[in-house]
Amino acid sequence: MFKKILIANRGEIAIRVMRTCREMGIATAAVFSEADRKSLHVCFADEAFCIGPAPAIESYLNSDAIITAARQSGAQAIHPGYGFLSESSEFAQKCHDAGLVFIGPSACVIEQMGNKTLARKAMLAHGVPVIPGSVEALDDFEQVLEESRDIAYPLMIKAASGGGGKGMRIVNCREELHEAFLAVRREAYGAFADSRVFIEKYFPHSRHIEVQVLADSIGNVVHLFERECSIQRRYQKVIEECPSPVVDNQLRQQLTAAAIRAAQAVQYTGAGTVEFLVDENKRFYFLEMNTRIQVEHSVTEFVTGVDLVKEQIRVAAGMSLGTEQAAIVMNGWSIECRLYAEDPLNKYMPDPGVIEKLNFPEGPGVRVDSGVYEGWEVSLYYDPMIAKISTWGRNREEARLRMIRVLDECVVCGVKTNLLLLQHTLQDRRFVAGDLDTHFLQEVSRSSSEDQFEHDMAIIGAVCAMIASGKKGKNRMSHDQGLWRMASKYQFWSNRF
Amino acid sequence: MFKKILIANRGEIAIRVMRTCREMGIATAAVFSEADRKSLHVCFADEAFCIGPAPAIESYLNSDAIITAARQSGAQAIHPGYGFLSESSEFAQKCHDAGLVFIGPSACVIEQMGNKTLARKAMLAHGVPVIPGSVEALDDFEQVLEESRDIAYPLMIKAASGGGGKGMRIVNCREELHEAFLAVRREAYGAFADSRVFIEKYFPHSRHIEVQVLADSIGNVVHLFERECSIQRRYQKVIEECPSPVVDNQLRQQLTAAAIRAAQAVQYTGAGTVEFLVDENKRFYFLEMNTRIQVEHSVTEFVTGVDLVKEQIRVAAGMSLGTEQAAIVMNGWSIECRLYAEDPLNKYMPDPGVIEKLNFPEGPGVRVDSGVYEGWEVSLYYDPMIAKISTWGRNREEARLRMIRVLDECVVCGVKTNLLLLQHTLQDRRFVAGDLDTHFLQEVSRSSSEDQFEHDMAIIGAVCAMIASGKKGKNRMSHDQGLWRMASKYQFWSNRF
Amino acid sequence: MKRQAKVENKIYSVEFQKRNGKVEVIIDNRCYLVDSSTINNGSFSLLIDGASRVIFVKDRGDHFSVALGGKNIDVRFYDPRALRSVDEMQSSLKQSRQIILAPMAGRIVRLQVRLGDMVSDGAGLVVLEAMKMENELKSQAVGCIKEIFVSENEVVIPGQQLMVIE
Amino acid sequence: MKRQAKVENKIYSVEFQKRNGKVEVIIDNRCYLVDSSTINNGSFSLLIDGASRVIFVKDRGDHFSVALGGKNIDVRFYDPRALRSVDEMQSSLKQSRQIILAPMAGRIVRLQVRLGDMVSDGAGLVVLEAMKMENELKSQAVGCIKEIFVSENEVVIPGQQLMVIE
Repeated sequence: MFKKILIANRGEIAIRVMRTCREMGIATAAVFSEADRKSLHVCFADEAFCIGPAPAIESYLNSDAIITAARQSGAQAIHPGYGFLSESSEFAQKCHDAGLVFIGPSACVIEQMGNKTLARKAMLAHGVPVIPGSVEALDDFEQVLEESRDIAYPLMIKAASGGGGKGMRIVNCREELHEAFLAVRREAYGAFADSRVFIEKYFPHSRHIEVQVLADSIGNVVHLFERECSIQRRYQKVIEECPSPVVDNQLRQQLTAAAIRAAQAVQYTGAGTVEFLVDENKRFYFLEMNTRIQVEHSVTEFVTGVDLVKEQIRVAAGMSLGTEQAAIVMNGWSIECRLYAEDPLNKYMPDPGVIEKLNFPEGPGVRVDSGVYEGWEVSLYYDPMIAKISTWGRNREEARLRMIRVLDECVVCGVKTNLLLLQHTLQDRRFVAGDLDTHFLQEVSRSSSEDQFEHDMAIIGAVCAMIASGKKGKNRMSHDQGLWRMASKYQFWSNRF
Repeated sequence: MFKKILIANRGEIAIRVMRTCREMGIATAAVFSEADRKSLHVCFADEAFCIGPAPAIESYLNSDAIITAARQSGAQAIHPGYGFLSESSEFAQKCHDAGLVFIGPSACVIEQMGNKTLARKAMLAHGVPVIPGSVEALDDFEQVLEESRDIAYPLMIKAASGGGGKGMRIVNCREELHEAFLAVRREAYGAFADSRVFIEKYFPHSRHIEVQVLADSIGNVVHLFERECSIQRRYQKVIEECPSPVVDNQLRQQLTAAAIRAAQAVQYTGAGTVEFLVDENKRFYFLEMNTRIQVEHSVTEFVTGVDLVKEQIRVAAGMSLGTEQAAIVMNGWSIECRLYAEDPLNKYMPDPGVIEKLNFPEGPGVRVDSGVYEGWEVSLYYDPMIAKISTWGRNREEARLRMIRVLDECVVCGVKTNLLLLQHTLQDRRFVAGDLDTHFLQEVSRSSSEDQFEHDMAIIGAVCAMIASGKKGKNRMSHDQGLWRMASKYQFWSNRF
Repeated sequence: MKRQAKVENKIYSVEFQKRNGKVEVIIDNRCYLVDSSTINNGSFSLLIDGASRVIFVKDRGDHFSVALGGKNIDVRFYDPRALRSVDEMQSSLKQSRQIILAPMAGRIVRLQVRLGDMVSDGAGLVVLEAMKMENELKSQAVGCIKEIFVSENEVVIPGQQLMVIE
Repeated sequence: MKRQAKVENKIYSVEFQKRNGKVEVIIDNRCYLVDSSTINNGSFSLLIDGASRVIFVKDRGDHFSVALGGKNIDVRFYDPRALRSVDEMQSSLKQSRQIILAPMAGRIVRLQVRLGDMVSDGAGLVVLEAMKMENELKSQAVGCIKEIFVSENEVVIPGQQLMVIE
């Protein structure tokens, strides 16, 4: 087994990986950009190395700097986490050439699955259904126009090298095609340094359901059931579940069998996720395979008890899977909510800033994965996720009610968050019924108990007035000076506050 | 179902109960002593009522004040937690008389199980083996002396109304008997207002293993397997596990069957724990039945997925059990460590004080139950427990390695804690082998990596020196003034720190 | 002595006095008995006629930011003598002039309006790229573009004025 | 410029200087490159030749309390000119006079010694009841009971002097 692993990532996933390393007795080396010196993953690691300035392209995407840090630390392997270089076949190859184990599938498998054209071809060859769309990556608008003729609108333009929801646009009619193409190209180039695109049929009322697989180098492939990931905003998942409320035993059998065929098609190794689109008639289509650990892997861990990162590391070290298919059993239900520093009332725009107050939930059936702490500043350079909050219950309703409870326990002050939106969603009639699709959040109805709130608002005003009164002699509000003086008889407050 | 429940307790268990209430849509009312105004359970509840001064006898043991608070709040039921009035049949009866549901067994069942004499008789009548010892509670030394004649030393003197490890003494020979008797009487009276004692055979190398049961009012009784609670200090449990490493299927079958007989013997309702002493030859003896939720219930919840507090509330509301025996399955392994504000190097003496820094572990397979926060003061009036830290793994070793990892993540500053002792214990050769008995902590060997520590110590000194240097102009150490002045050129540190 | 507190968009009349170690608060003629206690670092535990609430209060100079159960609420005080009535104050809250600020650091990808354009409520004004996403800033009211302070491709910092609508 | 730092029971010679935004620390002739950064509320992230440590430092006036990985460590500084050698300082640390302090609030249940008694290392001195438990305070050295400040049943506060042994 490895003695030391370098984690080429930041935030909660870097810490998640380090936790398992520690449980396996493996030392950990972190890398950090200059903007991340105070970040939790640096504190959490056994060692940490600076790899460059704040912009990801100069640090977390700088493969040479990362490999240099790995050499310096004496690490034998590199875990890429998700995002950044996790699906870069070039990076996997560079690691290999430098004598370092890349914890993930081989460069050639990443290449094949990362290239949507090759992936689609492999899937079609192995009997896995795919979405109607362009077979090759497209570079200019004429090609896009040509390919779009065979697909009924609405359709979608996606970055050919994309992932994580970046670089995607829905096109409802011919007239919108050109502008959407230009926007996706720009985003695709900025994010992945590859401006090519890909078009496909768009299903307005579809679910996003994915299957977790694990494979080792001696040909064992197992699945760990499905995850429901339909609740998204800006094409990024916000709430995920394991299992899916829509998947019955028959569909589960079909989806997991297709996922195993997909993994076998490319002789996959390590942890991977086969993503499917499921339409209103429960027909499913292969979307893509993510050749890395997913953000939402925690719900699968909660339900199966399998430590997916541990299995990744075992497989990368040449060991066989630590568990066989028959021993992987669905136990209960898990839901995950992603807590973001963003403003749901303003197009989910990220809201960087200092976290002035932070409290995470505790107690039975909850798991928190976070990379932040009170006093830390959410940076504008990286993903504004504050935490993943997961709950477990014996059934979906228990997990859901527990999630409402634990979200109530969350406190984040100093930045705007999607906490209220998550709370509303968990209580939404459609969510309760498991009636989800990828447009859910656009339609979520806001429940609220205004009476209670009204009462609290008044009290809040009063308490602030009392605090203000306690601070005699401070003329913070000059037009109000007379009042401050009069209020000084309430000086006792200054002792209490 | 109840609309509102009053929780007649404080600290982590009050919060634990409130969490389940919230998940069941039940409003919560807290009670607090004057010393607990700032305590977390007060903040956590929907409502809170002061019930008297700091000493427990005037507040948390003041049944009339609690019942008045329940009436004021409009609660329909009272959850007693553990300790305090949880095993007071008088309190259960008072609740009943006041038209409030006491969440626990009936006053008559508590009385029967709380009275060791009646309990022993009932067990013997139902074929549950008991420890040789006095049949009646003893009030004076002559009786103690008389009863001790039939039992070979060592023996133990315990408070007749005792529990939670308070009021117990081991007596190794006749000469120690009198002083031990007096000490137990004093502690028994102080803690339980009942100075009577009870003597029994003492097994120097025994394990403490207990079985969790649940029963409803229509006669359903189920068990939730056993817990290993052998690691104790001062007769109080410190580390617990579910299941026990020493219990094989045959012993488990015997223990759980005996526990169900014990519950049936008294027509038990609600959650209860049947405690057994298991000797070196795997013979077991009934110790007592705790007619309440236990501190260590979380390991059972982790392994079975059953919310024990939810079942307590359901049964108290007249519902049948939410689960049947066949659906209660052992899934993996769980270990719990109790983190105390105490000094293991000084006879585990409690160490009250302000918690200046606090960090609890997160990530996969960990559960934290706590009633404290950073800035809160551990009071001298109550139990100095800071948190219960529980881990889960697919097997004992995974749970153990995870516990080592999560204890490493714990930070508590400002008070002395048993954290290092817990860390050493989890790594002790005997613990790894599951070779436990109730004297374990007296024998635990301290592993340490002194080299690493030495290096860190030096650095710590240097960093403090740098911090001190940054604070120019502060003559905190007058004999050192010359140095402070000279050090002011290192003023840059004051910007960094 | 009464004070006017604006909590979010509503104005309350607030009065309070000490009574037996607690505080009696009168808000719009309703009376509450409040027991307030510091918890830590800006947090307060309140017991309001028995009801328990924890709030986090941050003094931002001209107003307070208060967090309660996932909600963030701004509180401001006004001198009652400076305003003839609450109604008058309520109406004065509506701004006729709208200043568009950059909500975060980023790069201006595209300006969607020009000086003198009339815009409707919800109209797109400028596209800002930040964290690899394009974000469109919209007008909150009907008005005319009076000033534009930035140009395309310019990098802006949070709070920077982008344009003025009247 | 060197300083003497006593960390727990060992004394180190400590020297440091700024170098490229980090600090070069020389401890007992070994050199470390330390990158230190405030985290929050008394916590520091240290990178010591790459190794990552988080410490919590509390200034207690005459010494620092430092927490690192479950350990609590006291750090004191001495003026090197005030002491002729480290050896001398080490020996000066041994106290001949032992003052027994109450480690916590509680009630004196029993005094186990009387004025003038000779006690051995580890001998029981006084039984203190606190949190419903009886706790025996023991002597840390051989000596004679010189003074007793408390009597049985008296309630004591943390840090209160109970007796002196010489």
